[in-house]
Amino acid sequence: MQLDGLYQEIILDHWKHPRGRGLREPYGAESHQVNPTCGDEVTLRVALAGQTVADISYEGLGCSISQASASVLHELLTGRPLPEAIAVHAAFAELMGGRGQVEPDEKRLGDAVAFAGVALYPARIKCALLAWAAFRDAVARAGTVEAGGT
Amino acid sequence: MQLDGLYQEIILDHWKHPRGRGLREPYGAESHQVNPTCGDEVTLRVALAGQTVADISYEGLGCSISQASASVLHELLTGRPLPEAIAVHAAFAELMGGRGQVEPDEKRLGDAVAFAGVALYPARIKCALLAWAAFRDAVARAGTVEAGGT
Amino acid sequence: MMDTLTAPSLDPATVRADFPILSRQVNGHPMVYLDSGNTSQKPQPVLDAVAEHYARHNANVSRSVHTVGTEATEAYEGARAKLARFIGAPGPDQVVFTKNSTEAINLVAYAFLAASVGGGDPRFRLGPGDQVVISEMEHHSNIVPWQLLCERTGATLRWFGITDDGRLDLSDLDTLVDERTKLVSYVHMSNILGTINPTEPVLARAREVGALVLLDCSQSVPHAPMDVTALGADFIAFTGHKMCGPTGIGALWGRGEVLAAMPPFLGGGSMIETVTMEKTTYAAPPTRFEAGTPPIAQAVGLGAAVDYLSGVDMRAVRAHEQQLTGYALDALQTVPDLRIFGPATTEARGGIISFALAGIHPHDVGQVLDGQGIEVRVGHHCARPVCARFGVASTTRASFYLYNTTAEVDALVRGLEQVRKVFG
Amino acid sequence: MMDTLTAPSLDPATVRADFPILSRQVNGHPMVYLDSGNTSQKPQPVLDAVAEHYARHNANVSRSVHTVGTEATEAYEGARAKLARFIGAPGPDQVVFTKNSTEAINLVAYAFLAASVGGGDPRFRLGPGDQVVISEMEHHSNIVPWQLLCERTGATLRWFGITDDGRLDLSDLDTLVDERTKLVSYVHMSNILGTINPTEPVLARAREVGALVLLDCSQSVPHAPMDVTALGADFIAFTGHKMCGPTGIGALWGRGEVLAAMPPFLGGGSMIETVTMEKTTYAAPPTRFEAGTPPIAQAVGLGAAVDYLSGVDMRAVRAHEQQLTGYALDALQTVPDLRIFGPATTEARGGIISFALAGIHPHDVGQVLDGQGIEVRVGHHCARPVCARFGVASTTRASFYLYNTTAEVDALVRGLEQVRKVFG
Ligand SMILES: Cc1ncc(COP(=O)(O)O)c(C=O)c1O
Ligand SMILES: Cc1ncc(COP(=O)(O)O)c(C=O)c1O
Repeated sequence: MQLDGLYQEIILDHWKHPRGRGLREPYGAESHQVNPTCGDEVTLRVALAGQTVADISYEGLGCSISQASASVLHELLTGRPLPEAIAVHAAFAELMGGRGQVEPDEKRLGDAVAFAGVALYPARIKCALLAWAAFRDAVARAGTVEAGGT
Repeated sequence: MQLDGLYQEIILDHWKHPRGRGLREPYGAESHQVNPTCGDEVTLRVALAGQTVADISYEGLGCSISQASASVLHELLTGRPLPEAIAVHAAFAELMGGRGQVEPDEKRLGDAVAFAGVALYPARIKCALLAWAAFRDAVARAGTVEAGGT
Repeated sequence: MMDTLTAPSLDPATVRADFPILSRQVNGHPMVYLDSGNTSQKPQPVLDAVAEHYARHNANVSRSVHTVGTEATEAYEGARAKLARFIGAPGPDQVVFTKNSTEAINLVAYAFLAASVGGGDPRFRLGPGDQVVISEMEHHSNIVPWQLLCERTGATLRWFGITDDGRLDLSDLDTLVDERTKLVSYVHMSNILGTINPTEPVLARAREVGALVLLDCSQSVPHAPMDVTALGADFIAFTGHKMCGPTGIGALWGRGEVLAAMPPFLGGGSMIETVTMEKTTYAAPPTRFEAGTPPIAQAVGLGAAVDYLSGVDMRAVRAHEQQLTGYALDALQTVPDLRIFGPATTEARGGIISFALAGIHPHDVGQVLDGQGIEVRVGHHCARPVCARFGVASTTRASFYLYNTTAEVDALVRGLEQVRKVFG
Repeated sequence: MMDTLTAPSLDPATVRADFPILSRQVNGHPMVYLDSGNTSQKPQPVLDAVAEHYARHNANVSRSVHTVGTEATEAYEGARAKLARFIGAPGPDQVVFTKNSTEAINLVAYAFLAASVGGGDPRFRLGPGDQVVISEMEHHSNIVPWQLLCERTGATLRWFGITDDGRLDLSDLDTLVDERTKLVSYVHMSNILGTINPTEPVLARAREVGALVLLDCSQSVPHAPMDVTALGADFIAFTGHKMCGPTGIGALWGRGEVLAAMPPFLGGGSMIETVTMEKTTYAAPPTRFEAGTPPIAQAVGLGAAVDYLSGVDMRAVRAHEQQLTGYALDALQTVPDLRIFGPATTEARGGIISFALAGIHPHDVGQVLDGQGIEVRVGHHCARPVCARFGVASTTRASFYLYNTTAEVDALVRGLEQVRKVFG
């Protein structure tokens, strides 16, 4: 077994005890994302209070990596100013795409640093990113909604 | 050069001096055949007098093998009883398909024996058979015409 | 399919020595490759045939009078003849080379579209009220082409269901396949459940109503003797990479008369009789359906693959996999909380076993197995409706081939214990 | 295309050593392979990459989480990235792998058919009154798909003519390409005349009227540096086997936004987002257009081929062929009764020379040359309208690549003397 880098204790813990799981009202926008290769899905809602992320609620089917990643996302970004949350998303996406060459920004990423090992498993990167992609998409939609779009 | 088996003197002679070339009236049926890989074509007419091949006339574009083959066909089958002509066609087709393993029937094939070497050049077999395929097709049509078909 | 008692047998150790990749390590363990349903490994004779072709006989086919071109053409057409014999086709002209099974199926779907739009043979003409019948057990490659076709022609898509024990539900055969049905297209052996489906009743009903029948044999041709003449379908589709052959090649077999009635699919070089700017006439099958430079070296490799499989004997392949499947079904039932999808016995069942470990996602199962060198497939296996039918998003799947052993099944079972430890 | 004076150069002797087949004999003579326009030979690194892939990393792609599957996926996607760089594409997602050029062109044609039948993006919708413009200089693979499309949609096919000296006749560009034109599809370099066609005026006019432009680059990508970004077309099609790569693989490059607007072509595994029996949604390009198991090992081989070509330097390839073509044009003009079809100088001309020997049929020319080990192509070269334009049924064609030498041109000229003796 050489999977210790992948299945960090912290990931298994978030998987077993997901934080903030469930879909909640009210919310600004919702996003549904699917991983076409495995059929895994996540539905994620973002509630904004002005420029603050008031709540992130989610529901989904998926592997330990994708479930834990949604849980970490919730814990890490709820209550944060939106620009900051977006910067964390960017840092996480960069880490995942970095093939293990990117030094994780611990201060910014918090528990999400535990996913650094995933970057070495290309087939699993999508799992780790699923909820984060939904977050980014929901935020974009929320922006559109607020700006009076569809 | 190892082409002596292919370009027999007799073939080159028929190529230089084609016998019976040109399209003539009257005729019972006509066939047009194309070799899709090179664009060569032959138009061939058969005139039957009862059960006898009264004339085979032809016109076409093609290589020495296909031209000589039409000329030999004309010379060999004109004036022959139809069943005999059909048997010669069969013997020639068998020779061409025989990959050099078929002993040519000299009595039946006459000058057409010169084409025995072509059987060793798969890409050229179609050339040698072009006029013969037209002959077979025209005979079939002539039969249909006589039997009152279209 | 046949009686294992009288079947010839094979020695997996001897077979394994022919497959160079099988001696590799994965994550520090000898590789246990249990993903042949996805793609098979290739024996040395196939690799040699491909390399030898490129190094000695490479040229384009059907276009040249030169020696190398003639050699390449004979090799390509020789491969077609071998493949025809391998599946019991009456002649090589009924075998159309495609790039994979998927293209083979789409080729038929597009024949329907072309005939429907352009007015071809009535058997291929579809419009509102007409029906195409498939099943819930299909690979996406035998679903999406028909969905697209029905959307584009206004025809209706219908399907057979799946029973709880993973069999095709043919109870509504007579109402599902009726006079409005133009085509029945379904899978011969399921790539996710392992089920081998019956053909006689479906073929009989299709004949009754005048529908054509396509069998997706992607998982059956590689694993058991095939005789299309005895089978009686109109088309079968299969794919080279799952039968010890190269990627990039598959085949459509069709009855001669049916192929001859089909309009061209891809237009281009080689499939023509004569071309002018105004109008083109087309070659006879199979050439009509092979536009452009075909997968020449891949055909040669596939020819070597069927030589190899015939050398082993397809009856022995089938018997070996049946034994292995029985062994695996028993062994997996010893794993706690493991649920098998599909038939529980080896009857009318091939060497593919999908399962779930309660509470543990297939991704995680597959990942931990991979950590032990065990390569299984996880996901929906391109058969999402089957997953939906059984209420899961994905499964873990082990699939066997002639080179697999009972020791590898044991490794899988041990591996699953490890999975349960990590996620317990 | 560029200035030969400043170009890097290549040493054909060094290059030849990399191609195992070039040391073979044909009919007792060292082989002189002058048929690369038909298909090119493959260097050892390409053969090695393919063999190594099968022997070490073979698995299906995009479907597995296991190690071997991940390796195969990285190899496949890595090849896509290499190919994208090789043609100057902004990103790998604009490169769709197909089985050959022919499929690449048909993919676009079927996007038009699907949009026309099913109601897609207006740029792809065709009906009576709409036009597709091609040229008389096309390979059948860029004629037949459009004839079929026009037959099936009621649109009209029109074409540029060819001038007496073998150039595209663009004198009626402004009337031929007009507001009713939806697509202009023509050949970048002619596979029979060697002509390299201008792109700027056609692209400019197409932009004016809102038509899409596809360039058939089957003969240009293998022989000269390509930069699709600078080129400015909407699509280019090309094929692996003509550029030192394996058979069974080709590519369509398309502008990202245009590809995204296109409906799916082949339906099946991998090209989907989610599938239910009722409805399927599709993946983004390029995956949307790659149904089923793709030509994986062939992509890997093509990746090695572009590495090889880049190592030699495509500018050197172009310069070498230009020199060789100049030498051959001069040398052939010394052969009595020889007529060259196409441009008489090396200006805007690639390394393909078609000719006729008065009174001697190309089949016979080719056969006698083959007797001396010289492999040229004879026939209509899948460009019958070009033959018709010049009043012949077929031609003899010599085509060059990076491994050809002036000594081989000399052998050709000597060979033609021999032809004249046999048929004198
Ligand atoms: C100009 C041109 N277009 C298209 C093609 C078709 O390529 P392929 O046969 O690989 O599909 C060729 C070569 O045969 C060609 O030379
Ligand atoms: C049952 C079945 N049908 C079709 C296919 C598609 O085969 P390919 O991907 O080679 O086109 C597969 C395998 O992927 C399969 O298992």
